[in-house]
Amino acid sequence: MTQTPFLSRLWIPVVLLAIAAPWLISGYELSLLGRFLAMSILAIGLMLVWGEAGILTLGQGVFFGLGGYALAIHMKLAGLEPGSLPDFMEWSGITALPWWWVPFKSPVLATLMVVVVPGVFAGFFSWLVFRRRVVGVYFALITQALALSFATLLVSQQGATGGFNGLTNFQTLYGFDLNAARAPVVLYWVTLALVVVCFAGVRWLIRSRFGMLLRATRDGENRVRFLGYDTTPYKVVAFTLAAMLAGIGGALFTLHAGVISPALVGVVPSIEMVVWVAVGGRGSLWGAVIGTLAVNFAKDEISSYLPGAWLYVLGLVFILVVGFLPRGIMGLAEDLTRRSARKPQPQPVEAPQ
Amino acid sequence: MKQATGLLTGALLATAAFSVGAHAEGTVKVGVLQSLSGTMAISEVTVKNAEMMAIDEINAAGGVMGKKIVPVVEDGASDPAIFAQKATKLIQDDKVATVFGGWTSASRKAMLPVFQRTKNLLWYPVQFEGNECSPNIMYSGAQPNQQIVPSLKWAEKAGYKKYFLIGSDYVFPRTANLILKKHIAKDGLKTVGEQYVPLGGTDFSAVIAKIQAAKPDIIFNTLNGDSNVSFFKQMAAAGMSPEKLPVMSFSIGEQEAQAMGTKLVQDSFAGWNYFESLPGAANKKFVADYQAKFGKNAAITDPMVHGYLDVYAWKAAVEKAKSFNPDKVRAAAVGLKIASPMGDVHFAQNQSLVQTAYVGKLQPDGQFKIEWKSDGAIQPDPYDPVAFPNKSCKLH
Amino acid sequence: MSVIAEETKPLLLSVDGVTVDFDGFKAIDNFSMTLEAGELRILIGPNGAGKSTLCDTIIGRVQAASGKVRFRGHEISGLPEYEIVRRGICRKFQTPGVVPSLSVRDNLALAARRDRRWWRGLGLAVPADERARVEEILEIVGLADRADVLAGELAHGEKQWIEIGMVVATGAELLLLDEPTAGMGPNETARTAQLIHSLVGRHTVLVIDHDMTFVEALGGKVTVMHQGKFLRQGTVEQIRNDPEVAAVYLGRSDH
Amino acid sequence: MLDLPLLIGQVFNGFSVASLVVLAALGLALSFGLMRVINMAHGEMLMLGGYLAYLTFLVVPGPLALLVAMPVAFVGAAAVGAVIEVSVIHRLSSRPLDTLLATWGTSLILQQGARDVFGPIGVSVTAPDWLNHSFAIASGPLAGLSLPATRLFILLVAVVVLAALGLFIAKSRIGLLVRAVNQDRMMAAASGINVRQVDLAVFCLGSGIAGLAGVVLALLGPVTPSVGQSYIVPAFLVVILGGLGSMVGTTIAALILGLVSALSQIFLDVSMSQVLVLVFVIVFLQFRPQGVIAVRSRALEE
Repeated sequence: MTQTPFLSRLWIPVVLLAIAAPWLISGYELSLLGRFLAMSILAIGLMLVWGEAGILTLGQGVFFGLGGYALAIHMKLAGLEPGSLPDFMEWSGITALPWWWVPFKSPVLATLMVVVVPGVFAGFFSWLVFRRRVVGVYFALITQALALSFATLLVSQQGATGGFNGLTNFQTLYGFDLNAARAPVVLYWVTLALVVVCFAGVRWLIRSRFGMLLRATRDGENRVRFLGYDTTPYKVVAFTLAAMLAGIGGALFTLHAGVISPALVGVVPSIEMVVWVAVGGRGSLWGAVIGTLAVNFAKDEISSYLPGAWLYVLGLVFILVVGFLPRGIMGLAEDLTRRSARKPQPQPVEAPQ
Repeated sequence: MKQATGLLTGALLATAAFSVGAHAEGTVKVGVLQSLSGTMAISEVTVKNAEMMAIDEINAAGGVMGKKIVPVVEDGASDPAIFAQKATKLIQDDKVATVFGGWTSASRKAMLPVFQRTKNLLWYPVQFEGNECSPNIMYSGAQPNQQIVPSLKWAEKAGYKKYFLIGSDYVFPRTANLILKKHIAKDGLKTVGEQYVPLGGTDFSAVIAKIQAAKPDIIFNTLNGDSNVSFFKQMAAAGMSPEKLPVMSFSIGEQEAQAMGTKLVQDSFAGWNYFESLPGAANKKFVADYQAKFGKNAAITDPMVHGYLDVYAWKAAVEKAKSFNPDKVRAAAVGLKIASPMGDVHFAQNQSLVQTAYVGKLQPDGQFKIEWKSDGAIQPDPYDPVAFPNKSCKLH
Repeated sequence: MSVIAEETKPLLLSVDGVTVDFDGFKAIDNFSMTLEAGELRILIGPNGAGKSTLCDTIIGRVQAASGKVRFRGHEISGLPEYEIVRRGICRKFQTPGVVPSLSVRDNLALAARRDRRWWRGLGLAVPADERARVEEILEIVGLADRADVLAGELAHGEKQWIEIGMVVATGAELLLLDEPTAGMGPNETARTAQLIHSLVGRHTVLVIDHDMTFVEALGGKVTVMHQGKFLRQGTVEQIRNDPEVAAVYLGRSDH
Repeated sequence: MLDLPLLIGQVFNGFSVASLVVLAALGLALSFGLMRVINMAHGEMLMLGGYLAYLTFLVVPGPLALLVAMPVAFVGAAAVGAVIEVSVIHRLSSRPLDTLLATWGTSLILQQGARDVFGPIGVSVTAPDWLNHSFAIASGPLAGLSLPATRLFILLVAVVVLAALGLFIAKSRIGLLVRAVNQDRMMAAASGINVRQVDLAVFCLGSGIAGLAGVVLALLGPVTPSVGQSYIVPAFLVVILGGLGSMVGTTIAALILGLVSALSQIFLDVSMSQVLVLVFVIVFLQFRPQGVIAVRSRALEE
């Protein structure tokens, strides 16, 4: 998505405003903004894999959850006196800590796991599916089944994962007290910093020849193969990167929300993640961030005043955005602020799979 | 073109500050936080109605310490993270004095850190798996030793020897069954099967085959919501309706029975601490008032009554403590006698409600006939002595 | 029956007894053919003769039921298509296959890239040698002035030329051009013939077409295919006057 | 402890689950084979079928209400399917992934609509008495095995629907058109077939079958706003496994997944068997990415 000069210079005031946010808005709104910014890291990854590489994935909740649970397990262990077990294990009849919980004791290893576990899992899964040239709608449906199975698995292994309640009640992280007065603001800035870093990283990737190859695969995968490219590794790397970003988003979200549970990683949340990027504009990084903030703030507002109406709104947003505004808010802003005569912007026509 | 860019910066900081009012002098704000959308809306909307009815009645009778109660209603949307999010909003933004709400254990667990951090007070109306002892929650819902264990005692007295446990795959059923298995073994009886089905699961073919193979005397059922419909329909299809093979359920109240069609679950048993058919003038009045307001065939369930009495308990505690401060209120609430449709009840030292257990049998008219009553109110114990011997809950 | 090539020139491609079967329908029936390095061969035949399917088989898009395809002596029948392209065969499709959302220059850069492993492409800059090759190809196909236009916005003829340019840019030794002049006007067709002539020698070119005027403009050896089988092979003149080809293909036999 | 009645019982349950899923998946496979489009609101056609059965049961007393409910649900669901096809799907049919998202939005609206009209609690649809018994085998090696009449009835309905659909596709005029469009959409359009109408007809047929399935599912499961969601993911897995929208492939895939799920539940609990089914599909695709039946479509997939 080529930025008009006006829009591309806009990021400066926006980032400054974001840094100043703790003084501009109330504590509750700051916690919301921080949480939604954490989610926007996932959206950035989704924009890379869907917007750029044309791979629709309905299972990002899985990697969001893997990142979240990795950090949550560490925080549960950090808050324990040596030798005792987390509360939910005792009343689930577990007597000893599961072996795979032990490595999460070390903060460094746990932080690495937040990115490595989703990455490795996504890499292996996508390699298995992409190498057999399963694409498009087939792939989307398999990822949805993956999200359902992951949520079901989490709930059924209650002794090790906290089951349907998930993991909550975190006290400290890296020695910092999470309940301290300063904690929310510090967490907000850490999140903002990570958003900027991930944003810049993915923007650089999109501008590179790797990104160009992804767009070529999106618009004509067969064509690219007949130029001598094995497109599978490109798609697997894009999917793995998106999963790592989702892991980071999940870990940060867990810190903001204070809870990570199967209800946040199943089928419905995973599809809502797609609507964030669709609303914002799947072809633009800004779209992914702005879409995430717009949809989630709207959800918080609407469900407060009209509880029953939210699903109608969400349903309509899906249909209208996908039907009439395929390039989302950013696409609209793009067209409105374009000074020169509107050059016909090629629609992102998907090659029939 | 300015609006477009305005839209962009606005969207990032879409934080139109809504009315963040502190208490206007003649009023006091309280939070009502239930799922009004999503899969749990089925059960929680009616609890919200009961809580609002109690608030209206109190306001009509002059309010609390001369102040009118202003309820702030929020939707937890069946999502634990949203429950935590809205609880934070109610306490930090709306500055509520206390919050009534929660249903699933997941929502309560997610809200727990919020209430402990802000030192506020949650009134939790639903039976649950116990094993929790937080100073910032008033547990009016039954502990396992006030619902699950008494029902087992009734079943043993009724002569059932072989028990089959089936439940939805989440925390309450798994922990309840853990407690049941320990008690069944201690009392020299047999657990002949234990099966779990994912939440919202609809295929019980394998489970029924295992029930037929195990030939139990009675089934202890902790399935939740939709799954009960599938379970009873497929049991009936296999020729094992409740009158042939007795079923004791812990998540089927009058409302669920009505939705499933009473013919399907007729003659099945349920263990609760309240039934709509309970005798007593207070209960008759409450049922009549509720049905007058929300429809004459509206069913009244155990959590609704607890939600209703929670509001009155809070009022009584505030008036005794002469303060809205949550810590003072919870100290005053302990031991304070509260008149309720369940008769006179009070909160024990561990901030759980002392209440009587009942076992009812579903009649064709959709009401439960009281089959058995625990002799007197049961002291709540969050940590079941048989299953979790070395733990106890000391709060005051 | 496989034609044993006695010519001394090194054998570039040999299609040996290939059969391709779509649920019983034999698109290609025990077909054999050989190509020498640097040759210009034209494959003609009525619609549905199996010309495109043969291209698909050589490039690895369709798996042959039986028979072998050898390139520079190595068998390539079972390889995935990108592996075959890397060995030096590249194909142009009937419908232009340029990537519409990329500019002409990017399309050519895509084709010109040698090291295709994903971590090589992380840098922003295009290596100098590839950039040079792209400029060279732009000159050859005569579209240097349209380099920064989005490929999706090119005229039909220009798309065909850009795609030929991309096939050349891959550095392939054997170019399979499937009806390169489809939808082109007379002078565009002439210019395409001239373009192909400039490629012969450095590359081996197999052109698939049924437009006889274009075949004559090209010259070079002709192979005729009919209902998946090998019918005749010879110069343009021999084929024009062959009664059997005329009966089967041209539908009329003039003197 | 592998006693025979339990094993045979599970094989029967595998067929029974397969018959439920195939009825749910047929409509999906039909419209996917034709238009390469997945309708995420297909689950709500099942829900609609359940509610229409509930309404029919209110109006038509007596044991035959079930037989009346089936055609009613078929027509009702087909009509709603037509509305969805014309309003949402047709506009987006060139973009399969976007259609998937738009129809998910439709499914949210239909769910919330049902919640507002019929209430969040769900309605009761009880099987007629002539279905409420089971054929138990008292003696011999299979002693103890009992086959519920309701499940046999559903198997029968599935077989009848499959046969009728097979005949319709093979023999009828519209069936010919459907096969033509299915094999080569461009060629069919070029030869004068009104592809638009064939799409609509097939979509209505698919939705109608889902409505019919909704009635049958109501005998064994709940009728609530979210019932569609619990059947839709297994149906998707069947369509993926079945291969490019072929009826035979879908049926075989439904059988395979039904048996895998039922037999695995002998050893595993339901949650783990659900995970196993997904793993099975992914492993299966390693060997046959094109699915059970590879419908060799002449339309070159460029």
